[in-house]
Amino acid sequence: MRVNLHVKDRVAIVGAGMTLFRRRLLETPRELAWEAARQALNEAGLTLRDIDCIVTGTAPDAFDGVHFNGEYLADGAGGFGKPVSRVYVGGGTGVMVPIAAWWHAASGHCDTVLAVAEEKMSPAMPHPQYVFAYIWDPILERPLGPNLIWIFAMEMRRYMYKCGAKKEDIALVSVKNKRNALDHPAAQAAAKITVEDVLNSELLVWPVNRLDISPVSDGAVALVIAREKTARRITDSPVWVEGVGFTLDNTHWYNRELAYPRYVQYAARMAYRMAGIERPWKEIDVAEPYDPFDYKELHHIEGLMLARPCEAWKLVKEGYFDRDGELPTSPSGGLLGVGNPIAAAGLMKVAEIFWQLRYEAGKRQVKKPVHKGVAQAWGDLMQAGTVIVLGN
Amino acid sequence: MAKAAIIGVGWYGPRPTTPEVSFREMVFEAASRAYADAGVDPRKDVDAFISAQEDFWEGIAIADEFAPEPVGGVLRPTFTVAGDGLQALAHAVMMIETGMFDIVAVESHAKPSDIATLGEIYDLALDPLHIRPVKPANPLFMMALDAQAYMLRTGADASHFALVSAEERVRGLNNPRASFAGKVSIDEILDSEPVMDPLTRYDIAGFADASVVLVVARPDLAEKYTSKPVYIEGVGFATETGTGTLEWHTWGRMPSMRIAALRAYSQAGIGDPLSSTDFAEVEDRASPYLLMSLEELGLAPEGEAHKLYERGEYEYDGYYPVNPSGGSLAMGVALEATGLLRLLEAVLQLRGEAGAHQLSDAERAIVASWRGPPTTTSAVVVLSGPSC
Amino acid sequence: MSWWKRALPGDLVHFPGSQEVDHYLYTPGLHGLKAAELLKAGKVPGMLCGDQLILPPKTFCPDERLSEGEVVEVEGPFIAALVTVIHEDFYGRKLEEPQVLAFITAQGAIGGYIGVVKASPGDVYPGMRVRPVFKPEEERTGAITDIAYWEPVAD
Amino acid sequence: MASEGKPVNPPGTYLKRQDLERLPGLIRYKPSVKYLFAAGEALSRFLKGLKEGKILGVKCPVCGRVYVPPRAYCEYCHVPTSEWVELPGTGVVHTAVVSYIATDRSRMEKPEIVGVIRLDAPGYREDSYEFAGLFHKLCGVTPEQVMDGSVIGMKVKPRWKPPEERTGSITDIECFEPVEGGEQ
Repeated sequence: MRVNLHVKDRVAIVGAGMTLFRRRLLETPRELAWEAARQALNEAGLTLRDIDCIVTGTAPDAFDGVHFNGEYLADGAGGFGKPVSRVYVGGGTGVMVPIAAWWHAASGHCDTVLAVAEEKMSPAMPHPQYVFAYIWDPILERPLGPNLIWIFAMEMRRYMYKCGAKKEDIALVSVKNKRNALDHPAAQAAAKITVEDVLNSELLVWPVNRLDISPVSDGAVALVIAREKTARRITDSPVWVEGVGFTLDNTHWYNRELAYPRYVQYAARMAYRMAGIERPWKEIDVAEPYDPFDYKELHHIEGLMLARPCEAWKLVKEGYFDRDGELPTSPSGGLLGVGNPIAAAGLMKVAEIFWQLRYEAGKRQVKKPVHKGVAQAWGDLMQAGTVIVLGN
Repeated sequence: MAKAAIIGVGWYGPRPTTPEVSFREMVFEAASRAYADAGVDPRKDVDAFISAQEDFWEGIAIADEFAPEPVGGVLRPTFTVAGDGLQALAHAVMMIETGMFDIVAVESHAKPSDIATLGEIYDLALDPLHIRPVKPANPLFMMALDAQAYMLRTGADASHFALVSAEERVRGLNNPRASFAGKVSIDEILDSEPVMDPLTRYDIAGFADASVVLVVARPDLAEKYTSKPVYIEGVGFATETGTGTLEWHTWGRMPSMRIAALRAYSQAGIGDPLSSTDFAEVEDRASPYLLMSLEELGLAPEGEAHKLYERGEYEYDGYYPVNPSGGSLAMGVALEATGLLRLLEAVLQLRGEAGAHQLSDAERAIVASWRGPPTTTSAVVVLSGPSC
Repeated sequence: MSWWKRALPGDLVHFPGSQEVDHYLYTPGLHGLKAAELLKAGKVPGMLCGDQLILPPKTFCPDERLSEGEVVEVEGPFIAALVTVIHEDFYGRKLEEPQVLAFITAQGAIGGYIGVVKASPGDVYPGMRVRPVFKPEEERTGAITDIAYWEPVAD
Repeated sequence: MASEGKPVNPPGTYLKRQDLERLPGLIRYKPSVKYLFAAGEALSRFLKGLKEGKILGVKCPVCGRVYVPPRAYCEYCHVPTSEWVELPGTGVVHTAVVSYIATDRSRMEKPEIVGVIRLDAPGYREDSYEFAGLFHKLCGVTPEQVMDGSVIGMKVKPRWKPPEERTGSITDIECFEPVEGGEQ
C-alpha cells in the first residue's frame, strides 16, 4: 500500500452522541438517527447551520426493512439540502463512517461533517437471524441452510485449535466486557457474570454459547467532525483523527486460514503508518476492538498488533486488558455489554475512544493516562477490517 | 485546477439482460478494460477501490462482501457507497484530495435482470408508515406527480415530454450502447396508452444490466499513464430530504441537483455553465426530468426549458447539445451504475472516441445524475477533456 | 473474458434466491404514537414547527436545531394539489381499475399526504378540494390506513 | 462525584415484545423480494460438474492457484483463469462446529456438524494461508470429535447423492465423510 503521509488538513472529532441500545425501541430508524445527531450537535454546541456535509452508515437494509435505507435516514441525520452519502462494509461500517467523514473534511470539501450510524434490527420478524441468512453466497452457501453463528463458531473453533485457547479462557472476555458495561448509561447487556454463567448458557453452535454473543439491538450513534481551524473554534479539547485504515479480504472465506484476521492487520498497518505509530502494543493507550463475539475481541487484539498472534487469550487471564490493566480494551463494555446495533455499534466504539481521550468517560475512564486510542470494526464474510487511530 | 483525472474507463453492457455473465464476471470484464485503458495493474498501482451498490438491488445482505474480488481489491482498501456511481466518484475525488491516495478505482454495476420482483423492491423504498400502506398502484408514482407539478409551474404539456422521449430514442440509434433506441414519432407517443398520467411508457426509461469501472488519478500523475486524461474540475452531490419525508419534497423541481451543481460549478470556477461548457449528459429516467435538470443545472432559464427544447437548442447539432448519447431513455436505467454510464458517454465524447455520435466540439461537459424515485439525491460532475 | 467461455444453450444456470423475512413490524415512532390517537378519533394529524404547519407529522422539524414538532389536528380544507391517474403497475400490467393517487395538502401547510382519491379519473384535476373518509371506528388501528380514502368535495 | 460521564441521558424508548404487538399505528408488512441469479460461466460449469459427481476447479495461469469453487478470474493476479481441473474430492477438515440451531434460530432436533474442508488439489501451489476448499456439512463424525479437536485434520471425502437425485447444486454433495482408515 502506498500511503502519502502529507495529508492536507488535520481533522478532529468535536462531539459525540448516542441513543440507548435496546432490543426493541419505539423510535423509527430515522428518529434514532435524529436523536443521536441532535445529541452530538448539542454536545459540540452546534446547529445544523454549522454542518456542511453528512455521512451515514447502516447495513444491512433487510433489518430495517427499507430499500435505500440511507435515503430513508437522510433527514433524520440532518440531511436537508446538504451533501449526504452512505458508506458500508457490513459490520465494519461503524468505523468506516468516520473514516469517510475524515476525507470529506481532510480533502477540504467540507469544514464540518456529521457522521451518523444507525441500525434497527428489531423490525425483522420472527427473528432478525433471518436476515443473516442473506449475507451468505446465494448459490454456494445458502442452500446449506446456514446460520450466521456458524461462521463465527467455525472461526472460533479454528482459533482455539491453532492457539490452544479453551472455551473458559475466551469466556473471560464476555465477563470483562459485560462488567465494563455496567458503567455505560446506554448499555443493554451489562451484567455481573462468571465464566460458569457463559459456559452454562444456552449452547447454540458449539463452541458458541449464548453469552459468548452480543445481543440483537436497535440504536444510533453520531459524531461531529471538523477541520482543524474550525475544530479549535468549537472546543478546547478536540480529539484528532490521526490514522485511518480499511481493508476487504476476498469473499471466499472458506478458501483461507481463519485463525488470524490478516484483513484487520492490513487495515491497522495503514492506520498506524498514517499516525506514525511503529509499536502499537506500546504506543496505544486504550483500544476498542470489535467484539460481537468474545473470541472476536482476542482475534482483533492480535490483528491490531496489540498482542502477538495466539497470545491475547493468555493476557486476558492476567487482567492485562481490564480497565485498570496495562492496555484496557473495550472499556465501554463493547458490543457484548453495550449492545450490537451493527453499524451503530462500531461508531459507539469510536465515540468511546473520543470520550476516553477527553477524560469524559466518568466511571468508565481507564486508570492510566491516555494519549492515543484505536477503535476497530469488522464485517462481511469475515473479510472487512476498519481501523481509526485517535489522539488528544 | 483539476481535482482529479479519469485515466481509464471500462464497461460491460448496458443491455436489458446478460445471462452469460454473473454480476461478478461482468464487473471483472469492465474492470479489466478500464485497467488496460489506463495501463495500470490494479494489484500494484491502485490505492483504493470503491463500489456503488445497494443490498436490495443485489439480492445480498451487505452486498459489499462481493465487491473486492472482480475489481482487484482483495486485501486492499475497498468499501461501498450506497448511492449512484457519481457519488462514489465524489468519494474518490475527496480521497485523492487528502493527499493520501494517488489512484482510486470506482466501480458500479447493475443486474436488474437478476431481480424477479423489482417492482416490490421499489415498494420497499417507500416510507413504511405514511406511503407504503396507502398501496400506490405503481411505486414510480413520484415521476408522474413531479411531471404534473412541472406542467403547472411552467405551462409545459404532455407533448413536450413526448418530444423529449422521441428525440432521445431516435438519437440513441447512433449509440451502440442504446438498447432502447428506435424511431418513434411524437404522435405515436401521444396516442399510446398512458402509464401514469401524464406519462406514457415512452416517457419512462427501461432497465438495463451494466457495469462501469473508472480509474481515477491525482491530476498531476495523469499524463504518466495516458495521453487522453479527462479532468474532473468539480463534483457535487446533495440530498433534498430523506425518503422518510418524501412528502416534504418540492414537487416539479430537483433542489438536490441545483445544490450539487452549484458546488461543482464553484469548484470548477464556472459562472455560466452554458457558455463555459459544450454539452451535458443529464438525468432523464422519465422525460420531464430532462427538462427539470436543464433548469436546475442553469442550462435553461426558470420555466423555459421546454420552450428552448422545442426550439431545438439542445439537439445534437443545436446550440448546446444535451444527451448526445440518447440518455437513459435510449440506454436504460442501470440502477446505481446509471450515473457512471452517462459519465462514460461524456468521457468518450471528450476523448473524441464517441464514434457515430461524436460531437464536433466537445471540450468541457456536465454530467448530472439522480438516483430515481423515491429518492431526492443528485450528483453533478464538471469534466474537461485532454484538449481543453 | 476467460478463454474457456462458450455459453452453449442449456449450460448457463439461473439460481433462485430471495431476501425476505416472514414480515416486518414497523413501529410508529414518537410522532406516530401521538398521531395514532388523532387518527383513531377520525382526525387528520399534522405537525406544528413554530407557527408553520407541516404534513404529515414526522417528529422533528426541518430546521437548524432539528427541534421536535408538536402533533396537532389539521382541520383542512384539504386540496389535492397534484393528481395522477395510474393505469399500469410497475410491470406494465393494466390495472383492473385505474387508481387516482394524489398529493394532498392543507391550506398554508408544507408537505402533505400521498393518498388515494375515490373519484372517476375523468373528474379529477390538480387543485381540487378533497376530504378524508375514515374507516369505521372499530376498524381503526391508529395507522395512516385509518383514512380509507379521500373523496372530492363539491365546490 | 467528578462526573457521571458521557453519554448523558441517552434517549430511546424501550418496548417489551407484547407491547410492540399492541402499539397503535404499528404497520405489519410482508415483503416480496425474489431473485433469479445468473450464476455465470464459472459457477454454471461447477454446478454441472457436481451433477456429474465431479468437483471442478480452475487454475490461474500466472500464480498457479487452483480455485475451488471456481471463478472466471484470479482475485490475486486479476487475470482470467485458464485451465480447468478435476479434483479428487478428498481433503482434510480445516474447522468444524456443532450446530443446535437452524437458519431462523429455532432449535434443531438433531445437531448438525458443519465445517470447512481443505481440498486436495494436485499441482496446486500450496500456501499456508490460502487453499482450495468448500464449506459443507460433515457426517460420520460425532460432536465429541468436534469438541476434542480430533476432527480437525481428519481426511474426508464427499458423499454424493445418487445421480438421479442431483440437481446441479452444492447439495448434490450430501456431506463430507471420513475416509476409511484415513484419520490424521
